[in-house]
Amino acid sequence: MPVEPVFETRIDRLTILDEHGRFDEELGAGLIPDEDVVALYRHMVICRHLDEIAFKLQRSGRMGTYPENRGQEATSLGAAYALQKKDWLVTCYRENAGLFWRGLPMELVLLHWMGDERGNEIPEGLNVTPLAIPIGTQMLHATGLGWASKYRGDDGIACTFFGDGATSEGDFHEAMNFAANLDLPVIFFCQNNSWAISVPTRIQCSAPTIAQRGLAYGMDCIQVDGNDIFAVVKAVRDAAERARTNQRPTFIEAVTYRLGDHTTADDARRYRDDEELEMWKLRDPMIRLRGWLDARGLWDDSKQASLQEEAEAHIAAAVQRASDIEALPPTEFFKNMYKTMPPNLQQQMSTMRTSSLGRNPETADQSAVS
Amino acid sequence: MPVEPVFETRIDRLTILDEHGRFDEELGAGLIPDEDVVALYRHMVICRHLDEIAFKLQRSGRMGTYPENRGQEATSLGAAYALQKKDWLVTCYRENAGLFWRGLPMELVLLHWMGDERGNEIPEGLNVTPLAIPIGTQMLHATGLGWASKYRGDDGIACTFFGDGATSEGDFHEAMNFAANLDLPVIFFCQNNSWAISVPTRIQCSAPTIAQRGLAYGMDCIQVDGNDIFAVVKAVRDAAERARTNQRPTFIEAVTYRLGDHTTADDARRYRDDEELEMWKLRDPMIRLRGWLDARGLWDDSKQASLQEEAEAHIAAAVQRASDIEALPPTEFFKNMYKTMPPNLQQQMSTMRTSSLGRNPETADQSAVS
Amino acid sequence: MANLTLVQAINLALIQEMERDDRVMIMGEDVGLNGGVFRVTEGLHKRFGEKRVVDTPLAESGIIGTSVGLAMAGLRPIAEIQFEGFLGPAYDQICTHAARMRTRTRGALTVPLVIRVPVGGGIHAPELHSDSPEAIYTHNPGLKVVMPSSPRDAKGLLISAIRDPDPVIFFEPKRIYRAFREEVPEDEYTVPIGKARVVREGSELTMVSWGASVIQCMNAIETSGRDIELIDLRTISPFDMETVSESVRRTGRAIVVHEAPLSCGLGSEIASRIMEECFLQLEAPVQRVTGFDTIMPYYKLELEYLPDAERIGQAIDEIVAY
Amino acid sequence: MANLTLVQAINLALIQEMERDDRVMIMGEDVGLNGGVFRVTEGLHKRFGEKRVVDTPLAESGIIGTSVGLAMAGLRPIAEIQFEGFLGPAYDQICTHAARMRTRTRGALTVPLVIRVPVGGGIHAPELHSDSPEAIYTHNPGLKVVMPSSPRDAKGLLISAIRDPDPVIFFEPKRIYRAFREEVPEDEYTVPIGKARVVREGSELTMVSWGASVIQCMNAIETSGRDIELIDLRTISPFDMETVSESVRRTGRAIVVHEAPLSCGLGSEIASRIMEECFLQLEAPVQRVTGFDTIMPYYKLELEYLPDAERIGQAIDEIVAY
Ligand SMILES: Cc1ncc(C[n+]2csc(CCOP(=O)(O)OP(=O)(O)O)c2C)c(N)n1
Ligand SMILES: Cc1ncc(C[n+]2csc(CCOP(=O)(O)OP(=O)(O)O)c2C)c(N)n1
Ligand SMILES: [Mg+2]
Ligand SMILES: [Mg+2]
Repeated sequence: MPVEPVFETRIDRLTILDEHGRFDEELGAGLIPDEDVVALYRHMVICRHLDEIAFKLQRSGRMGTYPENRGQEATSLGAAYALQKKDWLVTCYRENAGLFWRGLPMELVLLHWMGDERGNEIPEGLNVTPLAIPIGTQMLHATGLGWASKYRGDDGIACTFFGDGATSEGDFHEAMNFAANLDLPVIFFCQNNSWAISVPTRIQCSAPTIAQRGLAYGMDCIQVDGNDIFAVVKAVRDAAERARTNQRPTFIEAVTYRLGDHTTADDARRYRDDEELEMWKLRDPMIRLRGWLDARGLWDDSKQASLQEEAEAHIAAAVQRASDIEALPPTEFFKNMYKTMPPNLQQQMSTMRTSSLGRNPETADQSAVS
Repeated sequence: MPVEPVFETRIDRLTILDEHGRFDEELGAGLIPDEDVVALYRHMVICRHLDEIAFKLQRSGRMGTYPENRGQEATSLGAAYALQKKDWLVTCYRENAGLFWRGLPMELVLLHWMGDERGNEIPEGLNVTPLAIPIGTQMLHATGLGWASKYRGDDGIACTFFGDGATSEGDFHEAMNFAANLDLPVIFFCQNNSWAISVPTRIQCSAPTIAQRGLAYGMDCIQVDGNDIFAVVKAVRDAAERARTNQRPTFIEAVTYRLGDHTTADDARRYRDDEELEMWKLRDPMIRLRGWLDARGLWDDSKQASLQEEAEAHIAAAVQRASDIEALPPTEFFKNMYKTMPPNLQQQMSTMRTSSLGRNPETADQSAVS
Repeated sequence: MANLTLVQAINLALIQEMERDDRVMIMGEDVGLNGGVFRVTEGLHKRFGEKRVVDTPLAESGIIGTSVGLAMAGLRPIAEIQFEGFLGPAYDQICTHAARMRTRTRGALTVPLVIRVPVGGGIHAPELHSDSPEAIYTHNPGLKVVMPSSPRDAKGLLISAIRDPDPVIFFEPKRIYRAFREEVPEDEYTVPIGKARVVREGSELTMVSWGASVIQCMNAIETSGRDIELIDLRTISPFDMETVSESVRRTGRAIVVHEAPLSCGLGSEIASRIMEECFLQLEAPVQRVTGFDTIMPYYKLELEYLPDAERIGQAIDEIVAY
Repeated sequence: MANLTLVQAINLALIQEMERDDRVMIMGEDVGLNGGVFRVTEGLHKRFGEKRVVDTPLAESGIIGTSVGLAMAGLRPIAEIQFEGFLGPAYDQICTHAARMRTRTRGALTVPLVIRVPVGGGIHAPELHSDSPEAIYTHNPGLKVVMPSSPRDAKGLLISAIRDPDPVIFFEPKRIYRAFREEVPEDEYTVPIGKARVVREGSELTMVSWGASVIQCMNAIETSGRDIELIDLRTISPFDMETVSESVRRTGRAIVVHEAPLSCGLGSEIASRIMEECFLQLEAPVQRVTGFDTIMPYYKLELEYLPDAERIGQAIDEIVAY
């Protein structure tokens, strides 16, 4: 036969709690215990409130550029919930919900966007990497972290998050390819939120799904409704199982939407239709989850009101901690360049000068050493 | 339906003249006129002989590292045959046969491997790019060249060649992704020859086919028997048609085999089984084509003998031209850095010095200017 | 004449060159409808259409690599890299291909490409949005590197860059994108690549700088009250050593100021060349007031990192006293 | 003691460190069964198995990016990049992540990674197999850069690099991979990173070099018959300015020799620092004998490009006569 099929496949899309509130009992029942659903919902509300406050901080000049996470809370949160503490979360910058669930102190994220490296000083044992600014680069670190777990045989895995735009970068390809060909326990979690700043997803990927990018590597891949935390939890659990037992990676495309501007430096009205936004507001993962809880009598308006208060207090305290932090000494940035500071840096730091007449250690004012 | 297929597809493999000499009349009849098949066969024999001679030149110290093309002649040759003169050939270094078919003077390839940039001085209007040394990088140029044709509306396309190893590089992904999403007339032609130096294809791509890498981009993709020039011609023709009429790219995986070492600097016995090599020797594209010609009475031993003589003369003449070329002046490498030589380079060139006491134009020996 | 910011001057240059030459096209991330994250390409998408102003996938190597192809085919692509910190993924295509194609093919294939890149610190931006990698592309041969410090120069230099037959990296100091306005001729004009500008003449000392630091130098000079010659290099590679040498031979003293780290920065090259060419006239070692040999810190401390009028002033005092 | 080539010395260091510390692993293209294209990892795959000696996909950014992950997790990856010309695709992961992770996270995550890279010209190799990019990784802060010029140093420096808590680029001058042998202690030992070696003492002039050029310097010095001090930097970043300064203060003259292009090469930094630190002792401008500001030509002309004993000799004559 001169033309013969050598490979056949398909991509599935998984939804459990859909945008109309329909819940698939078969897949969904028992997936997440009720009290955990409540906890996840509470967490989402708190994270959503952080966005509001951070936005205001930026507008009032108390914080630099900040990327709202609004509308995408279900993705990283569902993943963090489904994973174990020993698993690495390798994030971009729209995964606050997942990071906080893992235990990252909220003020760290605030400090990061306040232009302070202390925001990246991840507490030991948390197994998260710092927010990644250069798009598409952090997935390779996840591949390496997953590899290290396999090397050590410690049963851990790495789950990395990135946007639709990030899938255009070469590093995305290399990370997926290494993981697939070297059999590494990694979950690649794409948050397809329709936009990369002003560029729509079709410029990043004109294929019918982003999920099918995994086919290039012979990787298991699936599309999920990213605003459905049940679907996210199931997909990540299945992927984690595959990673832990067979050292195989999985690619997950979570279809979600960025309800805010790209960052506080952006104005999405320049390039985005109002209609599209309005449509997606109806698919908000928080609304959907609230509906589910309401229907089961697990939530009500008074609970919501007190949660709102709690959230405000919680965030206010985090903001306070971030704002109250002691000022950095001006020489701070020399200190963590290397484990041991080499002589040229010692010299520059002790004088805060690069000009040689100023940095000559004999003539320099040694009191400047901090 | 909570799990619903959102994409289904398959990859086909195309063979017309198979390794057992079976010819698919339906697809193959009239695909290439008999006299062209003869011409293509003759061309392959001549190219094969070049490898032999180049190998000897290297061993006798008259040429640097050289990568034999042996066993892969049908791929680039079939493609060059199927394309038009205005289409770009953007090659790696195992496409001698296609380049010569296009009209690249043979001595240019020899000069390249003799460490002489004159080997890259592509005659005007030939529409080929120089042999690419950094693996995986040239496909992006093809994407740009195809884009330029579309921009101008000149109906040209670009066809780029690369190995299985090259598909691991990030640039491969970016080239494919740009072409697919911006609708560019480009053919991506992968020569899967089983090895990237000592690394087997499965380390580069553990999926069942390399062809399916195209699925990631929603690109048409096909696997062909790369030692079957009929299949190659058909696949490239179809792809060219798609590119010319719909500005759509195609990904072709041609399954072939590197019968020689990676280059003259390599010793494949260190990592490759004899058995594998012996099996592939039977699938040699030249043997297969000779069989086809013999069966149709288009070829015989005496024709072969005189062709052999012709090939020897042809290559000897090319070697002569490459060896007889005048010596480059020692300052040659300054000359084509920029269209107009900036002062610092003029200074360095005129003195062949970088040390300032030597390059001071006042004191420098101006006679050194060449 | 119009009173324009740096952003507006660049925008105007782009419009005029696109009007003049239909081989000129623009590509990059968010350069289309959005007009670029700094609005440098504002209005171009509307004016010239999506064929000539193209939003690309988010892939810097892809942007430069396809631009190399476009340029080899005879077009005049202008590629925008959104921030200098994202040149990294394109490093290989820039240095391995754009910079080498002419010499590799002895001129048979060339790459008339402009890479526009916002550069430098001082705007309280996130990580990797405040670096100064110009020396990297100076040490790599085969490129031209330009960095204007004023709207007028920006327009003329960009037009030169677009018409240049070789690849040019056009760095735009984002700190002064909108910091001030200047009278800019409305007609097209060029400022030659490779020629410095004497911003201010002086006899006591020569100061060499480029980009946003030129403004810091001016401030320091004014504060010092001294008779200092200030040279704005404008082109980083190949830079105008003649103007620098001529000046230092007169003044006997020199300070180079830049934001990039000290070691192997362009300041080191200039200092070395001054020593080589003005050895006998030098009254003091050339001073370099630059970024430190550390990573540019997150923005809370960026002003500690960047050379400012105070640090430059100290160097002035010291070198004059030497 | 064993009489070893550079290749063998490096191979021995790898074996000993892998025996000593099972967190040490090797990865790269063709490093496994094939033992690397220069056979530096010969025998390691057999000895340590495919878990610890890993052939990777052909993707340099992938090699470095995954190594960053492995290192952050506490392993000690040694990544091989097959030739320095192929560092380009990994530039971003090296400079954006490996070099920044410690300062970014204030030490919470670190990257104890060694990147082994054959470097330099002189072996009649194809394009992009003969470059010298060490200054690029010196200007980029956060890395250490090492380049031995002898088997003994190579072994000790590599062991130091592997044990170093920060990322180290370990350049191996391929021209002297097998050019000569040297007695190398069989036991493990370290040569400290950041310390130069005085190859030969002298009083007339200080010569500073590293890598394969050290051999060219020796030849030139011998031919000149002069009393020249030769310093092999061994570590490029952070380099040992103390040893250089001390020497130049004595000799009053200095020549720096390297293969990389002149402009913004490490020679410019050393010359600037010498001027700064030894200004009053300098009898002549520091001379730089280096590659030209062009692309390294294809091999027919590579010896015209590379600094050799003759060019160095001319500089010696001129500087001494100055
Ligand atoms: C390498 C790199 N290029 C460009 C940028 C500038 N940039 C920041 S965010 C962004 C869009 C990212 O889109 P996507 O990956 O879809 O993530 P999203 O913001 O939608 O969550 C761009 C272009 C960057 N940070 N890094
Ligand atoms: C970017 C880059 N990395 C590494 C190399 C070294 N190298 C040369 S050829 C080769 C293998 C290429 O394999 P493949 O793409 O399959 O092509 P083939 O040689 O099999 O035709 C390698 C690793 C290179 N030339 N460029
Ligand atoms: Mg997005
Ligand atoms: Mg191959």
